[in-house]
Amino acid sequence: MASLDELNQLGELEIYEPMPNVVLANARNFVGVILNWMRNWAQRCSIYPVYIGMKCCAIEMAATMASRYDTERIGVLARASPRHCDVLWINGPVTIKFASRLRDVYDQMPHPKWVFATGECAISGGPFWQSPTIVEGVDQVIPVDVFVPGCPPRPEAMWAGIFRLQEKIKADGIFVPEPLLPEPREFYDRDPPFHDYRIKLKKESKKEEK
Amino acid sequence: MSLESHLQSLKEKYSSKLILLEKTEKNRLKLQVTQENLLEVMQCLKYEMGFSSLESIAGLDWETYFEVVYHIDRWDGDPTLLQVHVRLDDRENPMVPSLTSIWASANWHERELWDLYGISVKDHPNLKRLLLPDEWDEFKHKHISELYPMRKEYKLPEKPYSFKPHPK
Amino acid sequence: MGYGIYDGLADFLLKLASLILSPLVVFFVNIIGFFQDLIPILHFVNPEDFLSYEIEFQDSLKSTLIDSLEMTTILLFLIVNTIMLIWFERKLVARMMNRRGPTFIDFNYGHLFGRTWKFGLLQNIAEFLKFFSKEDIVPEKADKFTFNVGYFVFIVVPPFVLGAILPLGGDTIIADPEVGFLLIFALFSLVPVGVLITGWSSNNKYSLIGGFRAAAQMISYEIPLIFSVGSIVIVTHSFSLVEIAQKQSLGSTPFGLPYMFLIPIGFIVFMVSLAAETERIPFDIPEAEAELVMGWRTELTGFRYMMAMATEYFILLIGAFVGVSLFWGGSNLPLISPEIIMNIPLLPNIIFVIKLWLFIFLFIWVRAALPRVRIDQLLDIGWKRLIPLAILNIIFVIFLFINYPGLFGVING
Amino acid sequence: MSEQMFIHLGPQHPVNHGLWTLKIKSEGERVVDSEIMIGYIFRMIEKIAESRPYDTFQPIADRLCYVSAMAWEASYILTIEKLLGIEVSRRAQYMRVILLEFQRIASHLTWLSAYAGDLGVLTMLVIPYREREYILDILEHVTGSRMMYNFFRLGGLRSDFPQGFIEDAKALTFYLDERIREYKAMLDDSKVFRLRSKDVGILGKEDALDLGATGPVLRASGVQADLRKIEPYLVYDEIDFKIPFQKAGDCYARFQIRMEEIMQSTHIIRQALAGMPSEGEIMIKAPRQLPKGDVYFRTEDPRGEAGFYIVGNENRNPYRVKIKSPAYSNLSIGSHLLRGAKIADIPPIIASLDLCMGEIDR
Repeated sequence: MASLDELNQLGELEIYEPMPNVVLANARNFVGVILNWMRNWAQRCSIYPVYIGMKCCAIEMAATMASRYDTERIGVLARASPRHCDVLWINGPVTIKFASRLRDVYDQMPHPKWVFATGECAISGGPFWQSPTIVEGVDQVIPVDVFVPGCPPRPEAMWAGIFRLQEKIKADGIFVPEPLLPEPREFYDRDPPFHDYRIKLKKESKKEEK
Repeated sequence: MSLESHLQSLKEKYSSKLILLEKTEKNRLKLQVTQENLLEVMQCLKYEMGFSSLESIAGLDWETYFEVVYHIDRWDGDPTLLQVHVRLDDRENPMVPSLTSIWASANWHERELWDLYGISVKDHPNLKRLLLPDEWDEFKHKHISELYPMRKEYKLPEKPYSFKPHPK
Repeated sequence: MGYGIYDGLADFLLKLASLILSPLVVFFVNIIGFFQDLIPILHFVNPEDFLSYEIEFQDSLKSTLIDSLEMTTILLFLIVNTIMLIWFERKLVARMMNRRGPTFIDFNYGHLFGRTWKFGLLQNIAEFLKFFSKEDIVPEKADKFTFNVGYFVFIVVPPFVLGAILPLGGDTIIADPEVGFLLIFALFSLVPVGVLITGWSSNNKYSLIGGFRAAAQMISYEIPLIFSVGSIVIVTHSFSLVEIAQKQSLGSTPFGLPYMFLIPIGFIVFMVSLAAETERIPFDIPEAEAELVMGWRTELTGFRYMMAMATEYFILLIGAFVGVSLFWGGSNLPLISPEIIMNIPLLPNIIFVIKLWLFIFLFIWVRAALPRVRIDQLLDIGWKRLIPLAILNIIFVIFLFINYPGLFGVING
Repeated sequence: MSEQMFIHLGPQHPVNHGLWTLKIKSEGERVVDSEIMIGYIFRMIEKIAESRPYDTFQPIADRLCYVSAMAWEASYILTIEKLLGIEVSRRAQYMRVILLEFQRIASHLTWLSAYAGDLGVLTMLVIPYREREYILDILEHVTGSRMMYNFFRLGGLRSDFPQGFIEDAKALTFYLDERIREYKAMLDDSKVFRLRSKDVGILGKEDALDLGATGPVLRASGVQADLRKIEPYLVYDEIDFKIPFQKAGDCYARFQIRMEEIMQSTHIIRQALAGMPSEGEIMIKAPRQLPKGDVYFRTEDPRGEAGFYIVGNENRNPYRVKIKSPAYSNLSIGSHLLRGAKIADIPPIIASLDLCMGEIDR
């Protein structure tokens, strides 16, 4: 059985903790909190996802933005170039061939950015977990903020994911002494699975930078 | 040109070269050819008998030998589907003549054949990997079958690879 | 940690200031006018002004204050109108797609004002602020100077400077130079230079092609634009928008009809070339979603993209101003004499604004319905069809003006 | 000779509706040469098919082409039934025809939104999804899920039609006819739409056959090739309908053919609804193993001729499953069509081929 550890010479990959999205992270002074609150409100009300159509969840994303489940009501409008967007909406399986390009798209986006992974293929490789070319879970390539389970998730589930993302943006950078979610963690953002060695990414890891 | 006339013209033209020729269904023909005179039969099929388009090329790995199955069909006149089998015996470097000069649609199918089965194609315009990533050859593979994953020796993992308990 | 040129709080406030800076430039220019009255030395051109020096002092102070109040209202109207235009277009295009546009605003203290802000009016204010707080990415290999400065100087500033010479109804206008809309078209022709600079300096193939296409399109469509407006100048002997608007009232033209009905070809050529000038669909080639991603705006992030988008709608607004005053008769209605409208204090302005938004509605309607034209078909339409049509229109107007002067209010022939 | 420029329309690009790279060598506005690279969502489905029991592969067959999931399910199940020699009751065959035709309309509507959206018509980017939602409601009413149905079983379907389905389906077909007339008025009559799609991406008849075009792309070049007429499977021979075909071979012809096919599909559904016998058993028990032998069965997928070549070897898992995907052969024409086209013509040409990356990359 070709155990994949031997395929490991692709270089070490760590899971990137998301960089602080807000310049005034955890600001405690008066002006900082007001600016944070204003920025979070503005960000929450107009989320621009990148126009990236991978597989079936892309059709469900399009249906979510179409007439019946119109997400433009809360300001979600797909844009073509990653430069103008702040959410990377992953809607399909990520293969080894596409992983480094997906990383480039993620890096091109300006800073306060989030990742919105929909569908089983994005969360854990989905029904094709057996195949050697699939990266099991997108969070081995880029840090993910919200997972939306379902294959493909219904537009209502997409809406729930967007609301979950809005809650996350609302608390971004605001210093909150007690934990945000008193009740047990929801399924939406469970811990990322053990990472996979087969991705060849840029060599300089986080540690040298510090 | 009805099906029977196809049968007759194939019989008296290539009776020596064809190993097997039979009529499987209402408008289906099955043909077996050796590797050497495959090109010649195909040219006759395309130019004389008007089989105008190549459907697909399927590789088959019967553990001891390889087999390549061509599906060719014609649309105008009385449409029939032709299934051509070619058997390749040596497993080290199986070789098939390229049909891109006859049907342009064979280009991608033959590249996929080479990509997933390792069956090299003689004088193909640009024989590169089509579906697998380009750096697939640089990965350190334990067994030749991992280079060409559709071979029978390569087995898919039973248990999901990455779901080991997360080192908290 | 590289975070664009500026950092943190300074970045946020600096951008806010530099946006408000350019309209204030116009405001201060007029203040200097006030000092000019104080110091007579500057009046070395005609010395007899020295005599009326004392009387002029009080009037000029009073008039300047009133003017500056009027100026700020007009500028404020322009800026608020641009933002509302973005909201108006998104709601309208969404309605045409059989879906609601932006409506729900998650507003923290919403319970004070009712949970949802009804018509999504805050949507573009949210977008305005969001684009402000984005990271400011300048591509590595991009040409730093032209990418930062060239873009603002040629694309963002000219339309704001134009704010001063736009008529807002009867005679409420900051400065009414004789050159009138020639100055507007002159500054319009600055925009393709900015588009080329941004497209070329942002070191990205898509924006390079987008920049070339935008420049070719704008240059080739200024000719029919000026020809079509030229036919009106022949008729009204004046460039200033206010005079042309007044000439289309009950007294001069039959039944007070605006020039749209008298010079129909000119109106059509003007509309088509204005659509091309402001890069609206069907002439939206530089920003063609499909093949060129976002055209010359591909590399602009946050604050720059906001300025590009606001300027695009501001240019459309200025085009609408020109179109309404030239072809739809400013604040005059067909069968009502202009004196009645002038007497009621705010009526001319309200009529003008309603006409303005109807004019813009036409553009948005075309945007939702028509597909995009290819670049060579676009230039083909511009050169082979619009320019001959515009010349034909001028000949037709001259013929009309000589044989039937009564049509255009010229009594003595 | 103006200098040549290489442009990468990378995997993430609005023009290619999926993940593949188009490398263009262009001279100014004209495309000199182009190379298409695919494989960005290659999941080796054929290998997965070999390592699973034959009846559990059906949900994966759904996910091959996610826009017309029912069509791929049908071709897999029909191939297996032909290999096992199973007889299907006439009622089940009629029900299958109805569901397949609904799926064809939904697939063509998704194509229309992609094609018109690429040309810049903003409203037509969204309005076809409104009609598709009604069709998805009907299919959800029957099968229980919006896009991935898993509703076919050996010998028929998982369950019978619910009450009120026949009336709803008939009402929907009349509603769809009006809508298609409305789309024709919106797109056909607009001069700019014809300006952008006439004489763009012309494909001659010989080139089409040689390069392996299938489905609407082949019929647009003048070849009357529709499997529902040539090799009638299910009950297509008892239903009369026309195959629309054009001779021009450009994007406009493909648009007209697809619109005509929707009209024909609604006509087929009405006839099938009327002619459906009222009783017949729906499902039979699936046999244990696949017999030795091979079968190649092809069906008329909305994109063209989709086929499964399955080789059985007295084992619960099929020995080899070869998937012949129509969009795969349609995409291979891409570089031929793009030679000599303008850069602004790339979106209409690519969109008129109706690509679905799931089945291309397999």
